[in-house]
Amino acid sequence: MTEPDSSRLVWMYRQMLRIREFEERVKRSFEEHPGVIRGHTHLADGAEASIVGSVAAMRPGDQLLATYRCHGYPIVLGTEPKAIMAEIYGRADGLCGGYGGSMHLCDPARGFLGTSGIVGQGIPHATGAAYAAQIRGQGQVVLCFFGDGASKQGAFAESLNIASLWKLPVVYVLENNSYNVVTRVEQEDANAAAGDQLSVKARAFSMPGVTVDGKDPVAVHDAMAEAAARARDGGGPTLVESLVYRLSAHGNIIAPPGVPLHFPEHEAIEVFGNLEEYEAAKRNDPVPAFRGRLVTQGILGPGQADQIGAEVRAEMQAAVDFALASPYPAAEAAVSYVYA
Amino acid sequence: MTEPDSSRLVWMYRQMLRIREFEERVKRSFEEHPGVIRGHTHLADGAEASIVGSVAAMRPGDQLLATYRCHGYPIVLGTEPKAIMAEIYGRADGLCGGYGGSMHLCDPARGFLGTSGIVGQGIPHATGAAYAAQIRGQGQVVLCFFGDGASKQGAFAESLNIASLWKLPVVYVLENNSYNVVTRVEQEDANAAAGDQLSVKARAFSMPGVTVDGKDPVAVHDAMAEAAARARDGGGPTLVESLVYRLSAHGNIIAPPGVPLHFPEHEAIEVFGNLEEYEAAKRNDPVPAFRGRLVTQGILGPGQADQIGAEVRAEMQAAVDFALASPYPAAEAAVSYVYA
Amino acid sequence: MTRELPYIAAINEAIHLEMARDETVLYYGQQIATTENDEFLKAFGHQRVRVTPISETAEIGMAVGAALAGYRPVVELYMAEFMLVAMDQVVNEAPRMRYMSGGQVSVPLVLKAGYGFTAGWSGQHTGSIYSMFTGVPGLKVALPATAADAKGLMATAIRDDNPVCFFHHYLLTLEPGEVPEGEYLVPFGQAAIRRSGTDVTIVATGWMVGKALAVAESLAAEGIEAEVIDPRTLEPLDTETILASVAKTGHVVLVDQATRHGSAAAIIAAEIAEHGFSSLMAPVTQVTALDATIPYSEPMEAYVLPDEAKIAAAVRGVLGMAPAPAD
Amino acid sequence: MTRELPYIAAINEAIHLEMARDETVLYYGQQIATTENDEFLKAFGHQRVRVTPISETAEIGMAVGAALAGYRPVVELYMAEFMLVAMDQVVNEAPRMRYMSGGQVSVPLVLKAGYGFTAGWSGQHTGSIYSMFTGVPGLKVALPATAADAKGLMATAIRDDNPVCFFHHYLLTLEPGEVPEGEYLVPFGQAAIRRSGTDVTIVATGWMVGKALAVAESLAAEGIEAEVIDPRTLEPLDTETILASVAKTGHVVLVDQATRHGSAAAIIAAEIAEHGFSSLMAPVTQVTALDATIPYSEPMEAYVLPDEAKIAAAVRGVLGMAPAPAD
Ligand SMILES: Cc1ncc(C[n+]2csc(CCOP(=O)(O)OP(=O)(O)O)c2C)c(N)n1
Ligand SMILES: Cc1ncc(C[n+]2csc(CCOP(=O)(O)OP(=O)(O)O)c2C)c(N)n1
Ligand SMILES: [Mg+2]
Ligand SMILES: [Mg+2]
Repeated sequence: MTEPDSSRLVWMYRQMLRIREFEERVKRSFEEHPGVIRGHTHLADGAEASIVGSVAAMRPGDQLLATYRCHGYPIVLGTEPKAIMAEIYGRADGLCGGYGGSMHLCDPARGFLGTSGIVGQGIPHATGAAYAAQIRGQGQVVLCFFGDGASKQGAFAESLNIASLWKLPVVYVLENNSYNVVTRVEQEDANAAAGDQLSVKARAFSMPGVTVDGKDPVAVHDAMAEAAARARDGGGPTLVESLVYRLSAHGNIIAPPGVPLHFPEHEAIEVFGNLEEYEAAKRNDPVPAFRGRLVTQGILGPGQADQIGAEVRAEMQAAVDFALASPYPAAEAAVSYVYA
Repeated sequence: MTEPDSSRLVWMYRQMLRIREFEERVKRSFEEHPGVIRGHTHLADGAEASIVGSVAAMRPGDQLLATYRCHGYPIVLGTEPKAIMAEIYGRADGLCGGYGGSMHLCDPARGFLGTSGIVGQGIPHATGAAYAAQIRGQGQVVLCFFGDGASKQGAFAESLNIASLWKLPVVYVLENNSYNVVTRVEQEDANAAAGDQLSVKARAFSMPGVTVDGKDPVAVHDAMAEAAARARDGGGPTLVESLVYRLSAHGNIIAPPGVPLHFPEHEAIEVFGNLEEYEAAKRNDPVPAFRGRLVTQGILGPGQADQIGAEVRAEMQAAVDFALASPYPAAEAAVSYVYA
Repeated sequence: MTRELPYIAAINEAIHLEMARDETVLYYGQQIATTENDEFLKAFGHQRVRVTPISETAEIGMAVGAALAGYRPVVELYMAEFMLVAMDQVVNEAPRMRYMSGGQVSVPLVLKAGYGFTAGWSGQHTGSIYSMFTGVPGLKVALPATAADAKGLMATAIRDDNPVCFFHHYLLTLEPGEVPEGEYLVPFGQAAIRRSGTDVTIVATGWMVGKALAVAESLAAEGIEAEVIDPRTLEPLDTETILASVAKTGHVVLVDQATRHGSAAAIIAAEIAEHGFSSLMAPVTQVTALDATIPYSEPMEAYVLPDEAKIAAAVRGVLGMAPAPAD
Repeated sequence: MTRELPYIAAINEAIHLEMARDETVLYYGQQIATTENDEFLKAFGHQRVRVTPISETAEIGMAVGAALAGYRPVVELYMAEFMLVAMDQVVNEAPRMRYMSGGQVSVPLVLKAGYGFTAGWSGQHTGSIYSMFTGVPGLKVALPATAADAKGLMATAIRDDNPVCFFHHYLLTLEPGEVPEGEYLVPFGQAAIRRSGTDVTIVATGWMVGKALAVAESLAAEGIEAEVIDPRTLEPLDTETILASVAKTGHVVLVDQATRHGSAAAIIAAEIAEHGFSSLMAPVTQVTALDATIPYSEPMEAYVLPDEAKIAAAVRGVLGMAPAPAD
């Protein structure tokens, strides 16, 4: 396992910033371009360090699958933000041609095999991709991303048992942001209620389980790299619980057409009236924190950091402009791709 | 928790013998009365000590749910073997009027709420009955019986998390007979493959888990009584892994009408050619073992034991005779009880 | 006395009234009662009103167990698709228990789930999958199309001694309607004639009812009187009312948001083709969603769904009229 | 060259041949290959042939993932009902992935499951639930009724680039039939005319095909020539062949082991009522299972199922003949 060097660390910071800026622009779209985003959109802001640290541990040929909260991964994998934003805006130039939208990004060419919008159901998909990788025998590893709430869906337990039994090359990344929509994890998870970490779930599958600070991209990278190395060497899967905090609400408000959509306040404020919790999370925002750390360590110059910021802002502005300019798909295209 | 006294121990021996003799008669029915038993029948021989020890820990008002392998429990609860045999023979006087058959016994008046023939699906049923018991607040406890294989069904994990979280008065009894049909537990369970006990699964739910010798009715009783007491006192659920050995094959052969049904050899012999394993299990048969123990301890006189044997044989002969004499339901009855 | 209420409020009112009336009624599911401010929690307490993990198999399976033990659970499932991870509990456990026990037990429970959210929710959250639950002996299926029915059918569902799938339409969530105050029950198995007419029978459910009525009004201007029937429950299905209407009109158009081979329309068409054949003067015509997963992008989503133009064209078709002049 | 094989052996032969032909074909599920004596294991090894735990959601979900990653899994599920615990994977994951990706991925997999085991298996193991899988865009459904079709449809299913539910009928398991040797493919969407006739069209699937043919033979003695059609696949459905037959006969009886509102018969009836209306001379009559869970006891089980007498009576009915003399 090789520690990320300076240029890698700067690259990681840039990726975190790209995710943050992209999600900011998605969120702002609800006000700046009402109606261009439909349905239900979920943001990754707050989880940037965890996402970047995880993807940074991947090697060429590795693959990942995720959930409806899926904008961050492809950005780090190299998918054009233009294509992602156009997909979220439902345009013909979208990553999935406007068929899937925000919840169903997919870029198989870069190893992103897809998502499921049904909680927990992507976990067996990733496990099956790992089974395929094991058969193919080229040392590929599959990363499986899901949330704290998803770990209470039967598909989670069924999949981890098989992965451990078959020693499949998969790393299960449980992004614990303490919430499943408006439900706090202690309200629905027996481990959390008992004061245990969710990574103890691994014990039921005779599988290693670790909990890592998801706000620290390097810590996440190291844990992921170790797990990936074990998986690659035939040592089987690992459950990595990554502690993050979602800085936006679960998703935009759920309403029928006609009602303008927007993002409400985070549930800590809106539902639980716990402003302190949210403010604390803001103070520990992983993106500025990592910038500060790199600057203090002299790895990143303040000017360079501002420069990156400017580049990223320009990149995401271009993505918005591209998406707005992209045409809608032809209506009749709806009957394509039903069958292969 | 009160230790079973002598008369209770003798009662437990009688119940074990009643289950054994009943299952023997079910099995013999395939030869003695070809065609009277249809579909798929699963026997509890080998698990008598576990079943009796468990049910012996129940108090009035307690309830249980089980699987398709369900003949033993109602016998101990006091359901008439006549009615059970008649059900297995598909007769009008059957416990369920011939609607359910061998896999779906049910005697709510005695606390047996029913079964599911779909693996793992009865576990949430028992958990829901425990939720009802918690609301009712009369100190009822629910026993939930299922197999080693069932613990890999998502319903298991989902249910245990909620039971632990809500501190429901339920005891989960995992009857580990080392087989799920023709599959050995090490072939399908990550814990078994790693040399761990299946009771470690409880860790994933921050719930106590114990493994007990299912061949010893007193050991099972003690473990169950302790778990039931905790449940009654609001301490929540326990996972009890009871190590048993099924002395018959999983079930009778699976074949379309026309092909006479019968019980093949146990899978250890028929599939794995492991006669030693099976013979060893026979040598450790819990029923004669418990008789020997009670006789040695002077709790049961040899004559008394023979006497019990004779009574039980007569009781089960009567059950067979009754079932054979019972009429078939009227065909038109098939459209009753569809809706309440 | 009635007053205007949104569809969703009418459903909640029914649950609230039934919980007040019968203390064995429970209400639990995901995302409900997570704080003490919850109205149900305040009224009925933590034991009868509970938030659950994302564990539909346990949630629904526990409802079966609680029902076997004497309670009447109402499970909040949000979206019909979320029942798919627990489908065995819905179609192979809950409706079978009573029968297999020879009538010894009953399983009164309500599975409340929204459907048909074709508003950009893309491929996995927009289905109209109710026909997967029909033809399952022991199971009932309600599909309210108005706020009043939403209340009345929910109350009836809760009092029913059988498992009931209560499917409310997401696009009707905020739809206001006159709703009777207090106890209000809408019987199962009684279709509603939303508009009477003599020329053609249009059968529609949920969100499609409003579209059918709009088409009926526009056709009235051309002197065509369409009868619009809303079955309200698919199990039991009020074939009688539908057949009586067809006997009168001789023409029928079935409108369904689901796909052709996964629709209630097909089931109704089959009943008419067998029992209403003699009165049919034209083909039994279905207007359903096209055979595609619901796409995210708006123009494609609109393209696959039944709409007023498609319904009107179908009506003109069965009546042998010229297509509407393109405007 | 053909030779006689039992239905189940024909299925296994197809899987074996396809695995030999294409190394991306995998075969796994419960209770298979638990010892080294397993034929598939010997031929294709431990990686491509594996026993799984009782975890259908993972088994089917992993098939989706393996398919996304370039393999062609065949999942052994034994009984159709066991898919219900994983229904979301079957109807809301596998068939949606390609569409939602805008055609970037495909999900070739086969779900092999038996159904209709009405031989004392009681309420939870006997269903004919195939209609729950129709009308799901992206999903295909095959229902072989003969040993030859069992082989040919399985081979086609494995080569298909889409998810396919392959439902074999348990009561046909040992049914022998002439089966072509070597590569043999039966195309999807092409119904088989099992018997041609001019007076009435009988459409039947699976186990019902044999009963329909028996009825056809007995009616032939009375001078009635029935045409018996077996759709073979429900998705795609060969409506053309059925309509052509109805155009010829003007009379149709649909036989289905499922319940009336959960049947393929209803879907076919709806197609005929819309597209074959002009040729219909009598009601489209369905012969289905009665609305009851399948009971355990033999007389009750027989009572709820379609049989030759019920089919014959229906045919006589549509032809306006007197009921058969009671014997
Ligand atoms: C089976 C199922 N049940 C419920 C839902 C509704 N739902 C969508 S996201 C979500 C919360 C998931 O929480 P978590 O797994 O912690 O992921 P997060 O959103 O916090 O990233 C829920 C309940 C669903 N999509 N699927
Ligand atoms: C969901 C589901 N999958 C598969 C089956 C088929 N099946 C019936 S019993 C059984 C084995 C269960 O093994 P275990 O849980 O150990 O119980 P045991 O039979 O050993 O008592 C299986 C696989 C089923 N009934 N339900
Ligand atoms: Mg979360
Ligand atoms: Mg077992």
